[in-house]
Amino acid sequence: MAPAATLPTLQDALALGLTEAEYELVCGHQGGPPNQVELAMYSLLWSEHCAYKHSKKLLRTLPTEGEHVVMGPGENAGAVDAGDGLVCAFKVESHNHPSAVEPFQGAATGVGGILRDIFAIGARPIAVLDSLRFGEPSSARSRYLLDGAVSGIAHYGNSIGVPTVGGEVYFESPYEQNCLINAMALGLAPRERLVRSAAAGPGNVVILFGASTGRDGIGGASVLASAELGDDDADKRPTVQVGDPFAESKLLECSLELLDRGLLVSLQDLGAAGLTSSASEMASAGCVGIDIDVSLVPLREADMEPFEIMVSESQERMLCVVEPARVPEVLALCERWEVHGTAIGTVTDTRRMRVFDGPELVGDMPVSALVDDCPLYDLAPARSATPVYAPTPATLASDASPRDCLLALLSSPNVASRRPLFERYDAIVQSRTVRRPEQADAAVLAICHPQEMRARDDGESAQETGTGADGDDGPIPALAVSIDCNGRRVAADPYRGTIAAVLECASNLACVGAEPLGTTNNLNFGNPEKPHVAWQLTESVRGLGEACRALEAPIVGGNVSLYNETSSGPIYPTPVIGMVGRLPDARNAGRLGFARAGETIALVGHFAPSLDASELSKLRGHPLPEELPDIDVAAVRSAQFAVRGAMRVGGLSGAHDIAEGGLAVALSECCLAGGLGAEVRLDALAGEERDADREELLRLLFGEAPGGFIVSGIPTGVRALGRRTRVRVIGTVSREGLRVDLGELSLTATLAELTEAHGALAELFPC
Amino acid sequence: MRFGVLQFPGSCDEVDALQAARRVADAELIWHGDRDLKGADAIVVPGGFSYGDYLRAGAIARFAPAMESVIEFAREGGPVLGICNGFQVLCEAHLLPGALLPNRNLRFTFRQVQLEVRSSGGTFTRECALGERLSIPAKHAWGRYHADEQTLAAMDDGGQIVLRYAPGENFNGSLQDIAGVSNEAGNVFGLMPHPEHAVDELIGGSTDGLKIFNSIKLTVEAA
Amino acid sequence: MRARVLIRPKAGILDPQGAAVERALPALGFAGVSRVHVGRLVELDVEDASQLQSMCERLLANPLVEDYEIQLLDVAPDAS
Amino acid sequence: MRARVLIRPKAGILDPQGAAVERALPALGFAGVSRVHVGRLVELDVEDASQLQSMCERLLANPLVEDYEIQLLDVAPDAS
Ligand SMILES: Nc1ncnc2c1ncn2[C@@H]1O[C@H](COP(=O)(O)OP(=O)(O)O)[C@@H](O)[C@H]1O
Ligand SMILES: [Mg+2]
Repeated sequence: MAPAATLPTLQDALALGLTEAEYELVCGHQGGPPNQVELAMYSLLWSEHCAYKHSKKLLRTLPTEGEHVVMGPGENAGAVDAGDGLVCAFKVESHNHPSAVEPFQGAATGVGGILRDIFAIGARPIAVLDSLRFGEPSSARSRYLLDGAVSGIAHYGNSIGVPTVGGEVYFESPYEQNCLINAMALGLAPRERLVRSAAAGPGNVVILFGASTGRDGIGGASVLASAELGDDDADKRPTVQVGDPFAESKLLECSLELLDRGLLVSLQDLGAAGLTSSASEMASAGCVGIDIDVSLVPLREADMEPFEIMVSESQERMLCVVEPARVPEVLALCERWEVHGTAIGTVTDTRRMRVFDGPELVGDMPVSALVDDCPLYDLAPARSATPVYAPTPATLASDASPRDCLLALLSSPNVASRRPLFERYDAIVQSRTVRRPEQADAAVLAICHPQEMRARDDGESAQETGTGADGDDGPIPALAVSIDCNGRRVAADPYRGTIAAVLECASNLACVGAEPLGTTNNLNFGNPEKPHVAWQLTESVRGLGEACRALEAPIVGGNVSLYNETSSGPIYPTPVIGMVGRLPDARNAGRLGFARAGETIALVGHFAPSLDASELSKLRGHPLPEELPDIDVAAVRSAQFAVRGAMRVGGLSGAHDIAEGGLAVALSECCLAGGLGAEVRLDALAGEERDADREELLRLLFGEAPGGFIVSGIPTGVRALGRRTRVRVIGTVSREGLRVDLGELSLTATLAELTEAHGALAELFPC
Repeated sequence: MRFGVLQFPGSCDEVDALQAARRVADAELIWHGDRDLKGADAIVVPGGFSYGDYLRAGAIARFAPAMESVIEFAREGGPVLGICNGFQVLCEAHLLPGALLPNRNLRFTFRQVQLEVRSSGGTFTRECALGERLSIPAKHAWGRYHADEQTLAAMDDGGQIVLRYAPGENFNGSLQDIAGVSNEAGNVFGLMPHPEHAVDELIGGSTDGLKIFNSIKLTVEAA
Repeated sequence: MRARVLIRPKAGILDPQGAAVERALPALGFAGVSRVHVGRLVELDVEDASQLQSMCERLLANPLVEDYEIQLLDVAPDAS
Repeated sequence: MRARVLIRPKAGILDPQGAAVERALPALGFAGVSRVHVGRLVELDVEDASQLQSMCERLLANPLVEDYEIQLLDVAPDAS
C-alpha cells in the first residue's frame, strides 16, 4: 500500500465531488483514509451519475413489470418480448454535459455509448433515435451546438451501419446554456443470447477487449457529467473523448460472435467511469470480488497512473468474464476482429475490488461499499412561489389572422420540418425500415427480415429470424418506436406534462397500428438540491409512473441526468420518453399523410384543446400557465385503441396525432406528407362551443391536448372508429391546398405556401 | 448464377446487398481477407464505411486480398458492381475512371433520388430502357464524381456514363450529373445510389433497384 | 501573404485515422512506419497575418481536440 | 525520420471545404482572406524515406485529384 504521506486529503475528496460526510463514510468503509486509487473510484461510483443519489428512491416507484418484460431496469438495457423467440432491447441515455463542451464528439460518443449498452446484453442494434434540445436558433451558439451534435450523431450512426430512424428536437431558451443530447437505441436478440453483466465463478478470467486506454474523459463522470457547468468550465475540461465508430463496429461483431459461440459468462460495456464502474458493477451483481492488474491494460499513452487507468473513459471497450479454458478461444476471436483482447484480472470470492499494479496492491475496497453503500438523499420538494421561466419574447401579434398564425406556426423552429436534420442520417441501412421520418408518427422496423445476424465469411448465412419480406404472404411483424417530450408543457405542469409525453408516444404508436410493449426514459432535470427542481422531479416521476401503469407500458430502463442548469437557471424539466411497440403486420403500418383525394377526414378522440403552454402561446409571448388542464387518460387510451385497431385491419388510409400547433398544423402536416389538400369545415365543431369568441375559435384551430387524431380513409372505415371513441367527420381530401371553414376565422393556404413555411429550418444548415 | 458480395471491416450494406441479390439468384458473402471468390459469377462491392472511410473513402479497402482477386476477375471480363463505398473502392482500384470527392454540401445526405438511364442494354441495364427513370435512395458524404474533361468526353462517347441524376437531383455536385459509370469494356459498373435499398415495396417503396440485379443475372445466364 | 495552417489531433487524443493508416501501410509492403497522424491542412491568402491565430482558435481548428501550427510562406506555393 | 505529407486538392477541382471556410471567415469579422484551400496533413515516422513517394502515390493521396508535397523534418515536432 502507498505510504500514508501520499494519501489524498479531505480537500481532494471535496474537489472530486464527495461531501465531507461521504468522505467520512468512505474512511469508515476503508478503516482509514482512502489512497488515491480508492478515492478516485469511490468518488466516481458515489457520483450522482453512477449512484443515482437523488433519484433512486423515486425510481423505485416506477412500474417495471408486465407481460412483455423480459429484462427490467438494472442491466445495461431493458428488453421486451418481440415475438417469435426474439427480444427487443432498448434504452435511452444522455450525453448532455460532454456535448455542451464539444458537441460533435459529445453526441458521437453518446451514440457509441448507447449502442454498447444494447450489444452488451447480446442484442444487435437495429435503430437509433435522437432527442435534442437547444436554445432558440436565433442564437449562434445554439446553431453551432445543433450542427455539431447532428454531425456527431450522423458520423457515428451512419458509419457503424445502424439506421437513425427517428428523433425529436426542440428549441427553447432555457436550453441555451445547457443543451440536451439524448440518444436511444434498439436492438434485437434471440432470447437465448441475452446475457447479464453479473460476474460469476471465482477463478474465472476478466478480459478487456476493444480500444486501448488513454487519458480520455478522466474525471469525466464525477466532474464533467454531474456538476453544474460554471463559467470556469475551461479548467474542468478533461481530455475530450473521441469516438471511433469503425472500432465499435468491430467490437460489436466480436461481442455478438463471442456470445453466439457461448464463450462468455458475462459481458459489460465500459461507459461512464470506465473500468471502475464496469468491474465493480459486474462484481456487485454477481456477489463476488474482482482483482484487476492495471499493468496489463493496453495503454495508448505511456506513464498512466493506476488511478488514471481505472477511471479512463476511453471509448469502444468491453469487459467480459470467461472460464479459464475458453480464454485462448476468446483471445483468438478478438484478434480476428482486430479488437485486441487482454486478460487483466480474475474473479475472486473475496467480495472485494482489488487493484494491482504488477505485484503491488494499489487499491482494496469492499464491493458493496463501492456500489451499494453510497448514501441516498431525500428530496425536499417545494414549488417555487414565483415563475421560474421567463416568457419567450412575442414574435406573433395577438391579432394575427388565422392564416398568419398557421404559417408562423409551421415555420416556427419547434414545428417546421426536421428534414434538414434527418437527411443527414442513414435511415434505411439494414433494410428493415418500413416507415422513415415524415412518413408516419412512429418509425416502423420489420422484425422478420432475415438480417438479424450479419452473416460471415464461413458461409453461415445465419438467417435466425423468420422468412423475409418477399416471397411468402404471411404477416411481417414489426416494431414501432417513438421518442417524445415537450419540456415546456412539463415546465408548466410536471405531473400532467409528463403524462402527456407518455401519451404522445403511445398515440404515435397507435397511428402506425402498434401497441406499447415497454418504455424507457431519460430524466433531464436541473439541480435536485433546489426545492423547485426537486418538486419538478417528484411530480414528473409520479406522472410517469401513473401513465405507464395506465397504458400497461412498463419502464424497462432509463437514465437520469441532473444538474442541467447554469447561472441563468435550470432547463425545462425534460423527462424524455421512448416507447417501443409491436404491430402484427408491417404491411398495414400506418402513414400520416392523406392518400387519395375524395377520402373522408375525421377528428378522432375526446379532444379538448387548450392554448395553455401551446406553441401558439409561445409565439405570442405568453407566460407559462400555473398548470395544465386535467387529462382523461382512459379516454385517450380508448382513442388510441380505436385508431390502432382500425389501422391494423387496413380500415384507414392515414392517421396523425394532434400535437404542437394543434388541429390546423396537424391537417397541414397530413396535406404535406400526402402531397394533397383538404377541405375542412369546423363550423359544426365551433357550434358546440357556446358563445364562441375569437379566442375560442383560435383554441379550436391551434390548441393542444393529448388524445386527438386526424384520420383519413373511406367513410365506412372512418366511421367504424365511432364504436370505441368519438369521431367527427370534418372534411374531405382534395387536390387543392388547405381550406378550413370557420366563419370569420376561415383560412386557406396553397400547398406551396405550406411547403415553404414548413421548410424554414433549411436555413439553419447552410451549405 | 451466384453473386459474391465482399465484406470489409466497416462495410454496412453488405447484408442488404446479399439479400437483394438473393431475390434474383444465389448470393454469398466474401470476407475481405480471402482471395477465393468461391466461384461467384458476379461480384458486388457493397456500401458502407470500409476501414472507417479513414484517409479517403475506399482508399484502404482497395488493397484487401479479396480485391486483388476482384481486379483479376474484372480483367477477365467478370461483372463487378460497386455500390456507394464500393464505387469509391473501384475508382481507387482504377477499375473505373475518375474519383469521388466530398459532397458539394459537405454533408452526409440521405435522399430518395431520381436517376436517368443514359446507357441501356449493357450488363447492368439490360432491363432498363434508355431515358427510363429509376427511383433509388442515395446516402453518402463522398459522392461527387470527378474526372478530367478528356476522360469525360471519352466516357460519353463510349456509353460509359450509365446513370445521371435527373434535373434537380444532383445534391453532391457530381460533374455532368453523373451518378453511375462503367469501364470501357462495360463489365465493371459503379454508382453512388443504393439499388439494394430499392428492391421491396414494403421497405423502400420502389423496386427499381431490382432491375440492376436482374440485368446482371440475365447477362451472366446469357453468356 | 500566403499562410499555411497545419492542424493535428492534440497529443493524447485518439486519432483513429492515423491508426488506420498505420495498420494499412505494412499490408502494402511499407515496413518501418510508426507514429502516423492524420490532420488537416489549410492554406490561404491573408492581408493581416496577425489574425491567423484567432482564425485558428475560432474556426479553422477545434482547440479542444486539435493543435495548430501557423506557417507564413514568402512565396505562394503553386497549388492555388 | 519524421516526415510530413501535405495533400491538396488539385488546381481547378472544386474545393467546397475551402469555399466554406472562405465564406465563414468574413462572418466572424476576418476580412481580406482569399484563395482558401483545405487539404490533408499526414505526419509519420519512416525508416526509409525513399518509400514516401510511393506511399503517397498508392495510399496517402489520390493523384487523380490531389497534389502532394513531401517534407522531411530533422526534428520530430512535439505533436506525437
Ligand atoms: N429514469 C430511469 N428509469 C428507469 N431505470 C433507470 C432510470 N435511470 C437509470 N435506470 C436504470 O439504472 C441502471 C443503471 O443505469 P446506468 O448507470 O445509466 O447504466 P449504464 O452504466 O449501463 O449506462 C440501468 O439499468 C438503467 O436502465
Ligand atoms: Mg452499460
